[in-house]
This record gives sequence, C-alpha cells and structure tokens, in this order.
Amino acid sequence: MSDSTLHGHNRPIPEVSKADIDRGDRLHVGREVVVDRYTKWARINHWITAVSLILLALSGLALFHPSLFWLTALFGGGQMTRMLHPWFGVVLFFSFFGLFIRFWRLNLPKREDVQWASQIGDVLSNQEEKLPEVGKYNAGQKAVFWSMSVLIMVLIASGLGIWEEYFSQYLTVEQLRVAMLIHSIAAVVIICVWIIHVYAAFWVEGTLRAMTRGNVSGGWAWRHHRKWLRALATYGKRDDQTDRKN
Amino acid sequence: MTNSWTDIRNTDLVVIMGGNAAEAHPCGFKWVTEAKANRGAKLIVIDPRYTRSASVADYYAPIRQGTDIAFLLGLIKYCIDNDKVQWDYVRGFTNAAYVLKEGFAYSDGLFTGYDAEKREYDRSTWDYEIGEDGYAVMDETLQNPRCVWNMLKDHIAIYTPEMVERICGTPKDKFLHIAEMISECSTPTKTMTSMYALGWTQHSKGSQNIRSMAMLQLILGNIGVRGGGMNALRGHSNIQGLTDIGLMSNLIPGYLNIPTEREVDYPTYISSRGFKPLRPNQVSYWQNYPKFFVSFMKAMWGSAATPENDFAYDYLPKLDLPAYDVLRAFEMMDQGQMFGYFCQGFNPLLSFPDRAKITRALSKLNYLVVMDPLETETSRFWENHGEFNDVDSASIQTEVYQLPTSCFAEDEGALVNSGRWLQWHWPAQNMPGQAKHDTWIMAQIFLKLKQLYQEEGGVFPDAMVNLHWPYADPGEPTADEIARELNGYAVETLRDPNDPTKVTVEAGQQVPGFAALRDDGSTAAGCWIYSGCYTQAGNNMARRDNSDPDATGAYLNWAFAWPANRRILYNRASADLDGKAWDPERKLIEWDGEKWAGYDVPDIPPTSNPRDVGPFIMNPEGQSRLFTRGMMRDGPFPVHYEPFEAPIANVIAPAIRGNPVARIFESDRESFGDAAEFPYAATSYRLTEHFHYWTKHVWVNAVLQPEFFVEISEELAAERGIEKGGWCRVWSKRGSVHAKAVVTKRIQPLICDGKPVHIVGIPLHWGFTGAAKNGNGPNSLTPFVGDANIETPEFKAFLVNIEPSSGPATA
Amino acid sequence: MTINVNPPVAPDTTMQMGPQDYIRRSASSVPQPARQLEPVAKLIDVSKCIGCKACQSACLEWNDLREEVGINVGVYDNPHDLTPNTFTLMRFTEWVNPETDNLEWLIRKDGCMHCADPGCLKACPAPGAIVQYSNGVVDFVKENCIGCGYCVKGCPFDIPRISKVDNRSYKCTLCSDRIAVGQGPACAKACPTKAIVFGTKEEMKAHAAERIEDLKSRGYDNAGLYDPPGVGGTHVMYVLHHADKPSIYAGLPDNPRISPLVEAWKGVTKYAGLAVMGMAAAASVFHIAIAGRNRVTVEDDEEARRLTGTAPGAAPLDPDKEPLS
Amino acid sequence: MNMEISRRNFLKGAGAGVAATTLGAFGFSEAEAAFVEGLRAYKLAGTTETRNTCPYCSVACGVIIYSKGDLEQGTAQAMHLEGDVDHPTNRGTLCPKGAALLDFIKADTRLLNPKVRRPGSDQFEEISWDEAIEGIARHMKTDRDANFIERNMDGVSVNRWTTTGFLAASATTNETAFLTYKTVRSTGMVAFDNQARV
Repeated sequence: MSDSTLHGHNRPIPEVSKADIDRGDRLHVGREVVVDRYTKWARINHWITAVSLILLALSGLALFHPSLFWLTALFGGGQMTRMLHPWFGVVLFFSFFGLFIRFWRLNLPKREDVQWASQIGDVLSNQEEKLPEVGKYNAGQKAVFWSMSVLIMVLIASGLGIWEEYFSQYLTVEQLRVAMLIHSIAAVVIICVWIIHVYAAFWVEGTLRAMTRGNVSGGWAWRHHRKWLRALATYGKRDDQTDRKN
Repeated sequence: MTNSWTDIRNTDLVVIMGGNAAEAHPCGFKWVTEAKANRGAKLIVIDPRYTRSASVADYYAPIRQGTDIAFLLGLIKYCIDNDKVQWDYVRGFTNAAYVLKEGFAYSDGLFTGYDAEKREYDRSTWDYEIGEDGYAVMDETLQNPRCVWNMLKDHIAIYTPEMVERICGTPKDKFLHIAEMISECSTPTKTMTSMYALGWTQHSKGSQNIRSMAMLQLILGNIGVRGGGMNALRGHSNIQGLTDIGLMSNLIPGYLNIPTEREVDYPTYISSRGFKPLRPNQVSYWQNYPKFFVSFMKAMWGSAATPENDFAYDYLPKLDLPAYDVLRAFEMMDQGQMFGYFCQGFNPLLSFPDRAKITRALSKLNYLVVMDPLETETSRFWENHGEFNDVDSASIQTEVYQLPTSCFAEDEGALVNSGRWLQWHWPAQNMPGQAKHDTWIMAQIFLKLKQLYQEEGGVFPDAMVNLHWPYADPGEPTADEIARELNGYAVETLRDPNDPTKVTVEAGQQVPGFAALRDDGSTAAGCWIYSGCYTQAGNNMARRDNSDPDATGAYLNWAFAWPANRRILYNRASADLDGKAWDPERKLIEWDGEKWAGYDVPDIPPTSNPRDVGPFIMNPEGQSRLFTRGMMRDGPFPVHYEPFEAPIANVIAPAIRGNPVARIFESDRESFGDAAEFPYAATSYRLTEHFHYWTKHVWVNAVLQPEFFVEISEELAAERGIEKGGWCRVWSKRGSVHAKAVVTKRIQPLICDGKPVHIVGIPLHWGFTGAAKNGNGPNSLTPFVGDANIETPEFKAFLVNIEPSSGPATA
Repeated sequence: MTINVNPPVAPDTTMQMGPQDYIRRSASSVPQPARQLEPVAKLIDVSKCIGCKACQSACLEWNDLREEVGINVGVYDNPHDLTPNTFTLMRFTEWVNPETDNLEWLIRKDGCMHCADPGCLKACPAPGAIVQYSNGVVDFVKENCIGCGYCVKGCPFDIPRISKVDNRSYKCTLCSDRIAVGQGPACAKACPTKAIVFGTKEEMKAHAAERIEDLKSRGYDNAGLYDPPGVGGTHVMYVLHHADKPSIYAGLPDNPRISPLVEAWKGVTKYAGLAVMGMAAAASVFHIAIAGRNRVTVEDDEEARRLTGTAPGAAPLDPDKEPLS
Repeated sequence: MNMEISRRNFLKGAGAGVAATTLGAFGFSEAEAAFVEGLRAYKLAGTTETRNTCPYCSVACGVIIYSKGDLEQGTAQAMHLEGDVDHPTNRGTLCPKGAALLDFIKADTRLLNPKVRRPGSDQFEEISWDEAIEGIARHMKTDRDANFIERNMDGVSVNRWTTTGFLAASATTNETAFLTYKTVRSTGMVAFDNQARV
C-alpha cells in the first residue's frame, strides 16, 4: 500500500475537537503507538452486559422454541430457567444502562455516518480507504449501540409485563399477548444484532483487544477510527515513553 | 310435605312462593328441573326478590313481603269467578257444602268474638250447624248462603286484582298472568304443587299464609294427588323428626298434647280428644288417641304406668299457658323468671329475634349448657367481640358449660326428611378429642340427676326415678335400642281381639304398626306415627331398595315413611268419588271393587268403600276444610293483615296493626318501629352458599360467600347514596348492623297503596365464630313477635332504615 | 329387603386412561395412539343452572384446594375470579332483555373449555406440561410445568392461572383422575339440577338438542349450543338461552379462536425468528469466507506513529522491524 | 353386590337422563398402572364407604363418606364425602353445603373438650366430663328443688318445672331426640322447644 494511496485519498481531513474523545481515551506513544480505548470499569461493565445477554439469549431461546428447550438444563431445569430469565434481564438492563451512560455521547450520529453507511459495500469488502474518516465509533457500531439501546428498552418493558411472578396481573390477556409477541420479535432482532456485533469484533482484527486489554494499536485506530486518533493526537492525553510494552 | 321430593317430578306447575327452593334446597329443587325438562312443567316464582329460583322460572312476579294472603285469596277469587274449580273434588272432598252456625260473621278485618283486651277470640261460633242426627248440616247444592262455599265467596270478594296490586305491589297484569296459569290446574289432569318454607311461616300470620294456599290447592283438586300437594320444604335435617317426637312445650310424640292444668285427670284429658265423626261412616282416626297416648306412657314409665294410676298421668307436667315456646322462654329469662337453659345444637343468640334482648336474657341465667359439635355464638355470648358482641364479661354471672358432641359423620340413627322419610345413617369416623354422642350426654346428666335425687331426696323425684330405662348400657343407650322403643313393642302378649287363641305379637316383640297399639297398657310405643319403622323384620329405616315401579317417584322400599310407610298423604283423594284416578296417567291408588291398591299405601282403611269414607280421615268430617272451624286462633278463613312493622297501613282494615291475635309481650310494644322513622321494608333469608350459622365454620362455604351483606335496589342505593360493594349501616328500632351493600336489579321498588316501597334484603349467616368474616345478622334488627298460632318469629317482614357508612368499628 | 348393616364398598380404581392416549403433548410430539378413546364432553345447561356453586364446592373438595376467604365486593361472584385454587367459578350477570324488558339473571359456570384445538397447549414451551388425550381432555401436568404463563396468553377463554406458591399453572382437569377410573367430573356429579352433565360428546350434543327444543318451546327462540368451531369445538359446551349473544354471559367470547397474536408468536415468529438468527450467523460465515478479516497493515501503524509524532527519546522507526501488535 | 353396576342400572332404570357420572361405555377397558404421568392417583383407593345423610336441610340427601382407619379401633377418619348415587332424592348430587361437608367434620372450630365459663370470667376453662356432668346436674337440682310447682292455686297436681328450659336441636337423630324427650319430660320441664320455628 503506497503512501499516495493512504494520503492521496480524496477525502478531506476532518476537523476534530476535544469532544471526539472519551475521558479514558489515551495515547501511549513509544516504539509503538497504543491507544487506550476502554477503561477497566467500562470493560467490566461490558462483559457483565455481554454475559447477561448471552444468558438471556440462551434461557429465552429455551422457552422460544421446543427444539431448544434442552437449554433449560444449563440453568437447572425449566422452572429455574423461567425464574432466572427475567432476573438476567434486570441485570442486563442496569448493566447496559451503565454502558449507555458511558458511550452514548460518542454514539450520537455525525454527518460522516451517512456517507459511511451509504458505502456499506466498501465496508463489507474491507475497502476502508474509500470511507470517510470516523470518530471513536463508526456508523455500524453506532447502529449496534442504538439498536441495543432501543431493543433492551422494548425487551425490558415487554418482559416486565409478562413477568408472571410480579407484573402479569396488571395487564389484560390481550395486552400480554401483544407484549409476548413484541418481546419475542425484539429478542430475535437483538440476537441478530448481537451476532453482528460479535462477528464484527472477530472480523475486524485487533478489535477484541479493546475489550480485553482495553487498548488498540495505533494502526487499528488509524485504519478504523482515524478521526478519533487525530483528535487524540491533537487534544488527548498522552504518555510518551521509551520502553513500553503493550 | 304432603308429598315427597321425588314426587315433584309428576307435576305440571310448580309455584314457589314463601320459599326459595333453588337456593335453600337445591337437590330437592332438582325435581322441579326434572319436571320442567321431562314433563314440560312450568315454574312460577313469586317473591320480593328475584331469587335464584326465579332465575330459572318461566314466570316471575314481585310481591311485598307479608302480603301473601291477599295474593292467594286473590287467586282463589280469580278461580271461583272464572269457574276454574275442580267441582267434583270440592264437592266431594272439602267442607264447601257444610252450613255454618248462626252468629258467625266477619267484618272490618275481624271475626265474631274478638276480645281486644285479651287479644283473643271466643271461637264458639266458628263451627258448623249440627243437625238433629248429631251430624253437621250440609247443602250439597251449595245454594245455602251460609254454606262454607258461599261464605268463602263473600269473604274473599274484596281481593280483586286491583286490590292485590294495591296491597302486594304486584302489577295487575303479572298477577293475572299467574292467576291464569294457576287456574288451568283446576282440570283433573293438570296438577300444581306448592313449595314453600319459612318465607310463609316467619310471619305473625304464617299459619294462615299456608292455609290460604292449601285452600287454593283444594279448590284446584291438587291435594292427595301425584305432583300436587302442600310441600313445606322445611329447614333443618331433622326438624320434621324433632316435631314428630314432640320436642315442644305442648306436645307428646306423634302430635298428641301435653295436658293443661284444666285437664285435672286422665278421664278429663281423654274426653276432649278422640273426636266423634261429624258425618256418617267417617273414620275420624283420632278416636284411637287413647291407644297412642297409653302406649307412649308405657314407653316412658314402663311398669310404673298402670291402669290404676291412669298410666302415670300425674308424671306429665300440666301447662298453665298454651305454650312455653322459645319466645316465651326468653321473655321469662328477661323477666327474671328462668334461671337455667340448655341449648342442644342450637344457637339462639343468632336465631331468635331482637338479639339485644336475647343477650340480656342469657345474661340473667344462673347456668347455660350448650351441646354442640361446633363453637356457637350462644356459648360465647359473654365474650366481648367488639361490634359483633359488645358485652361486659365481668358483669355477666351466668355459668356456661360447653359440651363437645359428635356430628353426623360420627353417629348413628334416623333423620326424617320433609317427605316424612325416616332414613338411617351410619358412623364413618371416630369422634374428635373428647367429644361424645348427645345420647351419652343426656344419659349421663339424667343418671347423675337421678342419683342426686336418690341420695339426697328432693321435690317430686317420681317421674325421674321411675323413668323406663331399659338399655343394656344405661350410661350410653344405643340408637338401635331407642329406635325399637320409638316403633313400639308388646309389653304383654297380644292376641287377636276376635280370636283370643291367636297370638298376634309375642310379649317383648316389636309391633308391626300403630294399628297394633292398645289402650290397656299391653303395648308401648315412643311415637305412634313411627310404628312400623323397626318391626320384627328389622330396621325398615335402613332399607335401601331404590326400585320404583313405573317411575312414580314413590320408592316404597327405600327407608320408611310415616305414617305406615305412606308416601303421599291423603292419597285417596287422587281418585274420584268412585275410586278411579282423576288422571289415569298419574294413578296413585284406585278402588278395584274390593280394596284400594296402587303405588302407595292407602291413606284410609284399604277396604273402605269409596262412596263412604272421605279421604281426610284425621278430620271428623272425613273431608278437608276450606273453613277451619275453631282450629286456628286467628280465624276460620285467612284475612290479610299487615306485618307488625309495615310500610303502609292495612288498606282493608286500617285500624288493625298486625295480626290482631298474635301474642305480644307488654315489654316489646315499645320496640316496634313505624314507617316514618323506618321507611324501608326489610326481609331476612338464607343464601344457597350457607346453612344457617353452621357453614360459616366450613372453609369452603366461607370462601363461596365470605361476608355479611344486604341487598338493595339501584333506586334505593341512589336515593341513599350507597355504593355497590361499599359499607352501609342498617338499623331498626331494636339494633343496628354494618354490612356490605349488594346493589342489584333483582330487587325493585314496589308501588303499594300508591306509595313506593323499597325492600332491604338481609341474609342471616354471619356471626363472630368460624372461618367466614365476622358480621351481624338480621336478628339484631327483627321484632320480638310471633305467629298467632305457633309463635314463629316475624323474621320476614319488618322495618329498617339504611345509610352509607364506614365499616364496622372492629372488622 | 331390609339392610341392617352398612357393608363397605371399595371403589374400583383401575386406570383406564393414560399417556398412551395422548394425541398432543406440548413442545413435543407423541406417537399416534393405538386406540381412540370415545370423545367425552361436559355440557353446562345455563338455563338449568341455579348458580348454587355446588360445582365450585365439589371442585375444591375433590381437588383438595383451599381458596382464601375473601370479601364481598357487591356481587355474588366469590372468589371474584378464577385463581390457581379456583378451577371453576359461577359468574353472575343481571341482564335486562331488551325485547321483553324482563330481568334475566344469567349465571355461567366458567372454567376450562377443553378445546379441541387448545391455545394453551400451542403456547406452552415446556415439553409435556400440557397434554391432550384422545377423548378430548386437555390436562396440565404439574410436574412438567415451568410457570412461564404462556398458556395464559394462549387461552382464548382466559382460564389458566399461575400459582404464586409453586409457580405452576392450574386449571380444570375435567377431573382426569376420575375419568381415568371411569367416573365423571366432581362438578357434574354434584350439580343438583343436572345443569352440568357429562358423557360422550355425541350424547351431550343429543341431550343439548333436547334441551334447546324445550327452551324454544318456552320462548327462547335463539337457544342453542355453544361448541365454538373457532377452537375446533370444545369438550365443555354450553346450552345458552341466547346463543346468538354469548358475550352477555359474563363475557363468554362470541367467536373464540386462538388469538392471531398468539398464532403469530407461536407460528411465524417461532420459525422465522430461528431462521433470521440462523441467517445472520450464516451470513457472517459467508462474509468471512468471501471478504476475509479486516487487518491492520504496517502502513497503518506507521501512519499512526506519524500522526502522533515520535515520543521524545523513543527509538527511531525501523521500517524493517515487525510492528508490535 | 357390585355397587358400581347397581348404580349404573339404577340411573338407567330411573330415567335420570344423562345424569350418569359413571362411565362404562366410553371404551375404557385396559387396566393401567395405578400411577401414570399427569394423572393424579385416584384418591379414594383403599377407602371405606359409609352411607350417611346430609345433616343440613331436610331434603336429606344421601351421602357417602370415604374414610381410612378402623372404627372399632378408634382410628377411622373421614377423608372425602360425595353424594350417594343410589339415593332416590339426590341421585348423587349435592348442594354447595353438602359438597363441602368434609370441612364441617374437620372444621377448625370443632369442639374437643368440655369447658366451663365461670360467672364474671372472660374465658373458658377446660374441665373433665365428670366435673361438667356433676356441675350441670347440681345446677339443675338446685333450681328444680327451689322452683318446681307441684300443685297450682287450685290444688291440682301440675308437676311442672318452669325455671329451666331446654332447646333441642333439629339436626340430631330421632333416637337422640327421644332420649332427650324422655329425660327432659321426666324432670317436669315445660319450656321445651326446638328449631322448627327458625
């Protein structure tokens, strides 16, 4: 890949501001450039969310289709599955709420998101050089974020309604049926979103590290979130060090 | 009941008035639904409330409580005016043709002979003209203006449909519709049955309510026939039996009487009984009275009852008053004239009128003994339960014994149902805790008392120490032993009177029936009408053969029915004057030229010629009475009287309050309310989910109907601002209760004498013990007045006021 | 015959019905049964019902249920609704017939209708928690119930109730334990007026026809049988005096059927949902195969370093050296 | 005698329509194991049936009480109750009260011990049967000796005792009633009544 390819792009260098970075984002500039992307607490928060979502998916799927009822064995049987599922939901809700507070600001849509999204073909074919520079999150990630947010709201609301132990009695059967249908459709969608999310993390190499170690390589940031890197370089905190591992 | 529950299947028209069979007797009501489904029978319900019986009726009409006589006499008038009379029946089997004595008259609500001071009639003119032959004078042509028929027509002339509407509040068109349906049953092939209960009896003229319908049934020819009759549904499971066995102040078992103190000796006593026939050839069965009486005395006092001592006539108490009924008993307690009281499975604190008075009366006793399988409010009348029993324990000096008894599941014996069936039952489990059978308790108390008299002496112990006590274990007589006693046995060997060499019953053996009883002391029988229930062949009450040839509903081999296993009383009246069934489809018994035979045990001597012997052998006439002579204290014909507390004045005799001969205690006069202060007409009743004050102890029934309520119309609720399901306060001159309000379309205001009358319905099942919610009942509100003839309290018609309220102070 | 003894009689308790007679089993399949039991039905003749609640009482006793003692709220209905302990309930309606202006007190025994096409069973996610026998009995198998409440949503008649005590769903069993030994349901046995009768469905239909004829002769021109086809017919049927207006009987559904929402949920959503999720996963696999992973290049790292500027004192960039990843 | 058969015949013969609650004709024939999935074990297995009548109203429905244990040994306990199908009146049916009779027999408020409430006290105390019987008889004798009327003003022998009354039940058996009648009447008591009026 030639320099001209990298620099001779027809996209303008975006204006950046301090607002394009999160509080925990930090540059470590040494022999290699390493960028802190997620703090320890953000990562813990994420993984609680992830685990509860997985448990919810498994327990929900167990009750969704007879062919998956065997999954109840993972939770100690049907009664336990039925009992735990809503509690997982409660955990998810609060946990995701934490993520939402952390992430919502940089997930607000930006002008470049439209352009990015319109070039989804280039995204999928890994031709990122054709895309506009994006900040900490690209439009795909934002879509995941916002769909998760909306779907979780829908799921928690419909889920509380059909929570037999505490709340069902406040709804009519017809309302329960609507809630049930909405809940199951929303669940299907959120699982699809989750699949995309997990897949994308795998597909875009170097991503997972952001949620394990909390940082990404400078190259990763340059390649996928250049606007963010530019903002960091301009306004961000940085550690200049001579001997840094990781 | 003249008939039986299972006979109702044979009817064409069921009239439920003065009762609520579907709610109070659901499984008996089954036979109404069977008649409807299988015979196309119709059901009419006449009630102040649209009841659950009404919910399955073909026709419903409202009526103001306490006005049934006006309605019924209106029906009689309709039938007579429209020639809807079963003439052969009326001429042949009633006293329609009997000519009345000169001097008898009726005007302004009163008959001849009224003494306002004593509230009593001199009934001497209420009788037939007796001819020179010693028999009553008759005019078979019914032309004599003083014959019963014409006197009756005059008497009821005032009860036009317009008058019925004015008194009862029943719209005229509804009354006429019902009159038309009922009058169709005057043909011999159509039969109506009357089902009634405490809705008719609990009035100050309860007996006359029932008489009115009985008269209508006679005019329609419906007594003694299948699917007809006067069917008192009756309340408790053995109230029939307790009455048969005479557990009343003035009775001896089998409807014999305790002597009064005017009957100073046995000859005097017996001379006024055993009526001679009033017409030739009639049976007048009460001529056998001495046989039944002497056999009873032998059962009581065995060898101590001898011809020499007039069979221990002296041992019987002699009454100075017509009756020491419960109302009098509580009046006496309240007046400090009674010191001890026993309640055997009975809860007077909730059962009797004017609860405040009952509490006051019980508090004046020295001792009270309560025997019951369950807690009762009565046994805890001294315990403070806030609004539900507001008493000061410390000030009540009554010593109260509470004795635990067995219940039905643990004891053995017979109960008599309303169809007079004596049915035996067996114990299924052992008694809980230290509970004991009532027989054990009664025996123990008796033996202890007897022992005290034997050891210490005392007043007149003779009747106690000589009481016949022939039981294997004197401390616990068995049901089997007592049942044999009730049936009767030969004290000495009995021989055929026509052939003294022939032994009919060996000494010590059971008699086969009451025909075998003697007046010479050679037989003993506890209750003559039960004779045949336990013969040498065994315990007939335990029979369980449910075969029913030709599906008549008789079940002659199921248990035993008194008298003589007869299932339909007066069954000779099911056949015409020549002994042929009025309705061949509904044959009961018929004369085959030599004897009576059929599906039932004939109610007359089986070989008596149909043209000779009338069907009503207990009457000296041999016939039934449209005019009842001096048998009832308040008149030989029924008259409409208002309840003592009525929302309007009596429109046919405005000066008369209540029934003019109903007994009123002086102390209670003050406690009657009037319509100005208490404008609403209240009535009390049972609900199908509960049985009196028992089932509030039963969890399931407490679930099905948990809490005390009153029922009012939407109009009254609006007028008084009472909300459905909200609390209200209902009060009368005698007390006040809090209740939930059931606001319903099933109660409608009625227009009586031009004025709207609102009805307040008050069910009676709640107290302060048991599983259901605590509550008070109608007896906190009802007046202390009873029927003129039998002192049944006037629970069904009284006045209250009502207002919205908060709940009881202590819920 | 005089009987002076009370001979004990042992009831016959041979089981005549069992799992081999299942024709449907929730969230699972059953083999075609070897025999077909004669379809049975309970017929409730509303016109004969006197609302005495004997059925409720008998039901509580037979099934050893203990309902709470409630309060009066201004009506005769007690308890106020079906509960996990109240499998059947009399519902009272005061209805003024607009044609005659007469009050009619409509009393309906509510409870499971034992639909031929049971919505509860369709909705149930727990294998074997709801079963249907070839005689038409739809029964809940407590041991398999997980308490999710899906049956509540599935039922067109609003019948099942979930216990707060053991979190299992309850409803009328049609006294399957009695039917299994050749007896009828406890409510039908108790019913004083035989407003509730039980027998083969054919007999019940014939009996209903007689009852309807009687009602028509009494002026109920619209009397008829309630055996709603929308749920394939039911094994609890009503004779109604006003069969043209079922809903006047305390909201008996006029045309009951499994709700389209439930059909959608248990039909298209269930299958489409799995398909969509599967497709999402498959698309991922497909995409990775076609497009491969999106990798960071050396140049990217270099650009990053360039952009951020070399840190003071850092080793100079050595293009030949593999970047740390 | 096979009661099941007799009951079915009875119902058929009596023309009670389709009221039969015994199914025989529904094609069930194979015997199955006593316990199978989903079906509650038939709870009346191994019980004793006893014929009784309902103690509530005077329709006097036949009931069958199912019990376990032995009456002779004092261990018999009712565990279920149903209508008696053989009974001509109720044909096995029961009303809401009759159907719940077991809860009457087993009511929490059944009395288990003789008790006395002393004058002025606010509670019952348990006593033995001997004490109860002794106490009651003593009360009776005291009252009777003090207030019994042997002769009226006219010197006629009247032998009545008006100061203690007895209210008999209306659900006791005829046999209890007659024994009660005998003992009460022998004392000369006149304020003797029953529940016929209410």
